[in-house]
Amino acid sequence: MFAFIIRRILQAILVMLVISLVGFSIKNSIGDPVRDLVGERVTPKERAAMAEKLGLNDPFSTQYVRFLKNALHGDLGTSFIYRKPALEVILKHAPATIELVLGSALIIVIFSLPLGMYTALKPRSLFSRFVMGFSTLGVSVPVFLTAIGFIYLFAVTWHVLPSYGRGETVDLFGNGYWQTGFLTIDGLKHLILPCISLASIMMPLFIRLIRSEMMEVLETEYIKYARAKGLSPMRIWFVHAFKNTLLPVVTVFGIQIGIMFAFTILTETVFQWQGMGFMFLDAVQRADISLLIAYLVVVGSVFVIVNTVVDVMYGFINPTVRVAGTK
Amino acid sequence: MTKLQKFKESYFLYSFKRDKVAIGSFLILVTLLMLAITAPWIAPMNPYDAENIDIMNSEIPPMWSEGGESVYPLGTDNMGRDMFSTMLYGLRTSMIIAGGAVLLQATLGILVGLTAGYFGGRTDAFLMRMADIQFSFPYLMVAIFIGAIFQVVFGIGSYERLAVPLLIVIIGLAEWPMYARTIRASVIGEVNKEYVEAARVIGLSRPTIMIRHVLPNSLTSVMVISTIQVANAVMSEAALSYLGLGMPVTTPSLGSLIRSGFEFIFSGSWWITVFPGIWLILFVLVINLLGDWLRDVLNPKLYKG
Amino acid sequence: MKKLVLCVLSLFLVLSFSVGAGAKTLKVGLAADPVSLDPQVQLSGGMLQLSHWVFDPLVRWTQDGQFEPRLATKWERINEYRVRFYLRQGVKFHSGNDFSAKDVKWSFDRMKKSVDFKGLLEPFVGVAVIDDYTVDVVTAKPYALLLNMATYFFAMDSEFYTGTDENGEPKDAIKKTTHTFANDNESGTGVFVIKSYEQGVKTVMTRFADYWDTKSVGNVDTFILTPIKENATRVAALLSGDVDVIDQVPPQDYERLKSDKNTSLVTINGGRIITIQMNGNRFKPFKDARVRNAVVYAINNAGIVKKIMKGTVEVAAQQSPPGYAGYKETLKPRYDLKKAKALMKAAGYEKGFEITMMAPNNRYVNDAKIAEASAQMLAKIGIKVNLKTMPKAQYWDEFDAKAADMMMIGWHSDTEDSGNFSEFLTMCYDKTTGMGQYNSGYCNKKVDELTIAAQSEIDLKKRADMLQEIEQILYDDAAFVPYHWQNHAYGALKNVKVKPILNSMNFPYFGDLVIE
Amino acid sequence: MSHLLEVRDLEVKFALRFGDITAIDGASFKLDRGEKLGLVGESGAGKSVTGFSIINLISKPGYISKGKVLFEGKEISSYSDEQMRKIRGNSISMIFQDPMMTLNPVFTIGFQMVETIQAHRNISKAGAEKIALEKLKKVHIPSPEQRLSQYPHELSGGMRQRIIIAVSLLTDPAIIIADEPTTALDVTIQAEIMDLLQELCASDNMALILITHDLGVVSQVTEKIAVMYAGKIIEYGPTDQVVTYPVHPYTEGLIKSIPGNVVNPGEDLVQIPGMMPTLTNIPPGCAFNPRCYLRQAVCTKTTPELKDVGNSVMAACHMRYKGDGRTNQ
Repeated sequence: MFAFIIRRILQAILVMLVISLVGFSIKNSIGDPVRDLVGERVTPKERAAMAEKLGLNDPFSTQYVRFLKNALHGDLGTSFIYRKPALEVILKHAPATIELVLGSALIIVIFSLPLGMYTALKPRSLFSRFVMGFSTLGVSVPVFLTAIGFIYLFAVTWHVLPSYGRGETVDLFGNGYWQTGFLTIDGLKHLILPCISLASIMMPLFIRLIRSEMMEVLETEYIKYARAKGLSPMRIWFVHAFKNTLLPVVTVFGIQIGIMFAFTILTETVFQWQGMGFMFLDAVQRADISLLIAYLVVVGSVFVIVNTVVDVMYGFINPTVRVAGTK
Repeated sequence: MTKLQKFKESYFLYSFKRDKVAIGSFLILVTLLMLAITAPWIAPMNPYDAENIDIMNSEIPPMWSEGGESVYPLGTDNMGRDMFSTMLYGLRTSMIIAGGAVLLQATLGILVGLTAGYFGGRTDAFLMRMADIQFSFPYLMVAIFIGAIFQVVFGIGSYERLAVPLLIVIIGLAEWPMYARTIRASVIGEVNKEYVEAARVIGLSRPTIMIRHVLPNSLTSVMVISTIQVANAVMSEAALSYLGLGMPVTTPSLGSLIRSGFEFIFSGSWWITVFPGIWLILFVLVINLLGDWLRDVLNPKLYKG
Repeated sequence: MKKLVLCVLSLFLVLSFSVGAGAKTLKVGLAADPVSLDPQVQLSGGMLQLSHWVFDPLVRWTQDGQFEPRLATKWERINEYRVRFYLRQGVKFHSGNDFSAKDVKWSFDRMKKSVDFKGLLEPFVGVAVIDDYTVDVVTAKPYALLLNMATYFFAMDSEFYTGTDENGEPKDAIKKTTHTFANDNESGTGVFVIKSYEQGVKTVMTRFADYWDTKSVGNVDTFILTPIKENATRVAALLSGDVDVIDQVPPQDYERLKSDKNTSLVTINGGRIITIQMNGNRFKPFKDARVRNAVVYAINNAGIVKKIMKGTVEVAAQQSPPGYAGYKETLKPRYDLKKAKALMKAAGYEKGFEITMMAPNNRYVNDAKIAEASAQMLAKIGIKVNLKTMPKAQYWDEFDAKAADMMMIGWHSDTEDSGNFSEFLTMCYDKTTGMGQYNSGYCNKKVDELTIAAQSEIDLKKRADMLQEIEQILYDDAAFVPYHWQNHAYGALKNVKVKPILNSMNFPYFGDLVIE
Repeated sequence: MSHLLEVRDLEVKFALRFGDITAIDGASFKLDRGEKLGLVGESGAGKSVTGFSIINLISKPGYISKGKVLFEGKEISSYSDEQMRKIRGNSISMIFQDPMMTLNPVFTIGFQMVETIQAHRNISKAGAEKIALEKLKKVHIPSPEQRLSQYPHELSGGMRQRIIIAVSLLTDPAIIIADEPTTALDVTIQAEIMDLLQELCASDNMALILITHDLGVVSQVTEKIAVMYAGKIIEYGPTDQVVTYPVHPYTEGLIKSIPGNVVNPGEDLVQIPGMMPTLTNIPPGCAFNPRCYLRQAVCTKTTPELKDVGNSVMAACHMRYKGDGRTNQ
């Protein structure tokens, strides 16, 4: 186990190096960051001077080596538009996304597990057909339409839920990093629509996945044997079939959580939710390349971490795959 | 027995004929495909030809509403394009992009996933970290990057002509890890099973084992992902359009139509939002329904009796 | 546990704040929020808006284009080079310091060092302190637009910004990409004091208790500013009542806001000309004035205004909006397809040609749609347009590289004067002087001469003639395709009287806002 | 006195989308306490389905369409699933074919044993573990304490089958149905497992239904034998009688094809020509007729019934009904 983690850390470092290298090589395609920092009337000469001062004109290798040197000290560069260390900017935006993802993950788990299992156990029932149809519909509607549709109904027409933003937040640790919306009524109200919108695209995926995996498991010999042993249906479904169903689901769930964490761009944009995706889009639109590179590196590490955690978890649930002893 | 006869007597066709939803979905999909293919002939106008469009005809409501005109059965969009024609052309463009992109994703992803899952060890670690790297670059970044290279190589003049293959490459490249991870997971589950051992013992080559034996057993997950990925590809393209990195504004796809629908949701011109929305939902819905059915049929465990 | 108690306590605190007795709270959703608290760090609309809330200028524009005394109570021209300003007495900064002449001089000197403002301040020599409440503003050449420029003279608290901060950096440093004292702290004389400022998230301001302008009818005590980038979301936020005022209402939603029983729409002329330029250096036929004219004749800008801008803006045929010195009434929009075709034929391009066009898609109101409609219209005279639209971050690079045959550019005169348009858009591009910085190809020496001459002409009649002559030349040459002057569209709840505080400069004076 | 188990005229159908097909067509047999019955036939003959239908555990589209299963005189074939559950794994246990697939891979052996006991007895976990340990010892598993905390994949195939046998013993059942218990195992282990089963039946006075395609095994273990072909029992009687003097040509063919156990040593091994028909296209008349060397016109027209042919043997063959017809050999 220990060796496994060490190996993963080494791999993660390599991944980060490659990501930063690729990030550096494409950063010139994003746009000129100086443009967003000055008024439109500032002359090209002044702009060139600024670019020079920011080190944007240095040769590629100089810039990259400088970045690596600073990165060794935990400094991933300074965001141009926020005028703060890029890592700090990212860390301050992360809680918003984490809470959003947490909220929708909760919704997904609460609904997709029972619904997925039910549709697998009673595939021909009317309710199952309804659930499947509805989930198919859910996948088919683009998230920004779902989101604006929700806003249209719940905020504009019925005035029951807020239309944008995070509402009242509380500083969780008193250091300004983690602003949480979970502790205020207003914050929770603001979470509802974004969470449901985000869940609406992911949930159908999980209902289907759980359903199909469960159906496969139900066909196995060991389930038949469990019945031959005289176990109750409840026990067969919720103990024997459930755990085996969970294996592939956990993998996909882990990956999806990672994706949601990094790329809930559309949902966050529509709800003006100040998270990672929102920040990313802002950085792209304003060509904040140093923030972008830091973002890529952080997201890369998140994926490595998520995958490692998923693999480890997979090993815990599935005794036949022991991560440490992979052949 | 000829292939045709074989097909006629197959379980595949049999179960298809028994399933009303499958038949319905299939018919709708075929209709949509036909409409898309024949769009240039059946559409009342060519919305991709700037010469046909007049801004002065914009936002005309559907023909049955007040102020509607029979020339534009479903009304016109905000640029004066006939909604009906634009939806046909847009569907065509989106189908090509989504189909191509998913094919590319699946091919890349399956190849990588199979290799990683089957060989394990270093190969696995290497390929999966590659996937992680790719995952870390959202399609937005890929789009900006490839778009920039493209512009240098081909010049902006040809953008309109080459936008479709470009988008296929962008969306295809951006999302292959989705397949790779899933296939790998199911391959790891399968590889230790005895039939693989058996196949290895009787001396089948590795590619044969992987493609003939392991892959079919992972197909369930591929089916599930693919149907969703087709929808995703359409949506990704819409998102790229929104950022000005998708189809050129002059040749809207279904995605860009939906995107304009988003802008018009509060305006009175509901048809700009509603029709393309229904159109896309219909398209994705029948794909998903067919996918569901196909999965049930292809899954050998479910019909052995 | 302790933390939880703290959380709950702070929650109560927050709640009790927001329901203060009788206090009027204004919630505003803007498309963008100020990038800094330093009024001199960047010359952009958002920063100037903030400056008007937190700082005060010597004079400011009124809705009808007049000057209104603010920190200067009156002014007089001493001679060709010198205007004397008499300053208001008894004005306090947010820090409690008293405002006086030294602050005006200090602020001016600092502004001179700002990359963004130094170009604007080129005609000026400096500010001379006459006594505690009198200053002279001195120019190098006779300068007709001195008062216009005085609207940029915001007073910063010289004492407050002097010294070094906790990092040992001078407090008056102007830096865009790193932390400075001025970026995060303020002391102005303005009506609002910054309570909290989190860039991109929220800015909270409260009314300055010692504000000098006690006659202001404004009754906003707390002013909460949130950026809402997405147009549809911003409109939704207003419709749902989550905010009281929004800016940049997209034209397609005008009707909705007008017809909704809770909201109202206010549009006000903005004076930003939207044009598409033709680059004769890239694409030879555009060197021919007949071809350029054909293009202008082919484009139905009135149609675009009617359909895309929903008829709320004025169709343009020249750079200067009505009311500007250079505005020439006789220049009318020309849309004549027949004439356009004839011109194409005369130039030898009866069969048309193929060109490239680029436009941003998030810079101007409906920018991509305008470009797309133009492409449609050009198709009718046989010009096949390959259009590419992109976000502004990438667009500026393309524009600087003049990457397409036709490129969109909009311009708002910093000085509220016609000459400024020519200096940036239509004078021949000159790397050394920086003139014609946003001109992608047109060049006419006569325009250059006239523009330069007009800069130092203080006889307003003569000057207007010169500026109008420029417009006539540009018109005849079809130097660019004029579309319209973009306006400012605000949406507000019915009880929020936003109309009186707006002006064509797009500086909403929320200090004077009345909420019923 | 009633028999321990009696199957009367059992018919099982599979409801496929094509229409119903008959998997078991009128099977009847009896079993007494401590008795061992062998169900023999090629794969697809319906022997496994017969085994599963006793505890009403036929896979989904299958159902019992006719006939009865009586256990201790009670008609359990009409029991509800809940009632049936009390019999499954309790009075009647099953041993599945492939020990690799039978145990749930994600639970420990101990978990899977304890839950079985607890499903039928009101007993504490510790008490259940004690029983489990005792049964593991009974099936001669080395270091049984360790096994309880192990996962199935950590054990070999033979070991797993022993564990499954131990699981089937947990509730001291009256009958064990063993469905090809040794097919998936090595030959040496096969013998061990069979010995174990025999030993357990003798010591606990349990009845055994041994489902197998291997006549050789059956002839060594069981007292009675039922030979199945295409869903029908075609010969039924005492093992030594059937094996020594097979009546039905199919049984005869089966016996001749067993190496090392031929009736007359030195004789060539004989193969039955052709293949068993699939359930969807059973030929009219006697299902075996296309492969039968005795075939006459009647065989292709009417289906032979299972009739007493003497010596307690019953057989279904038109050609062998009259008197002692074994002269043909």
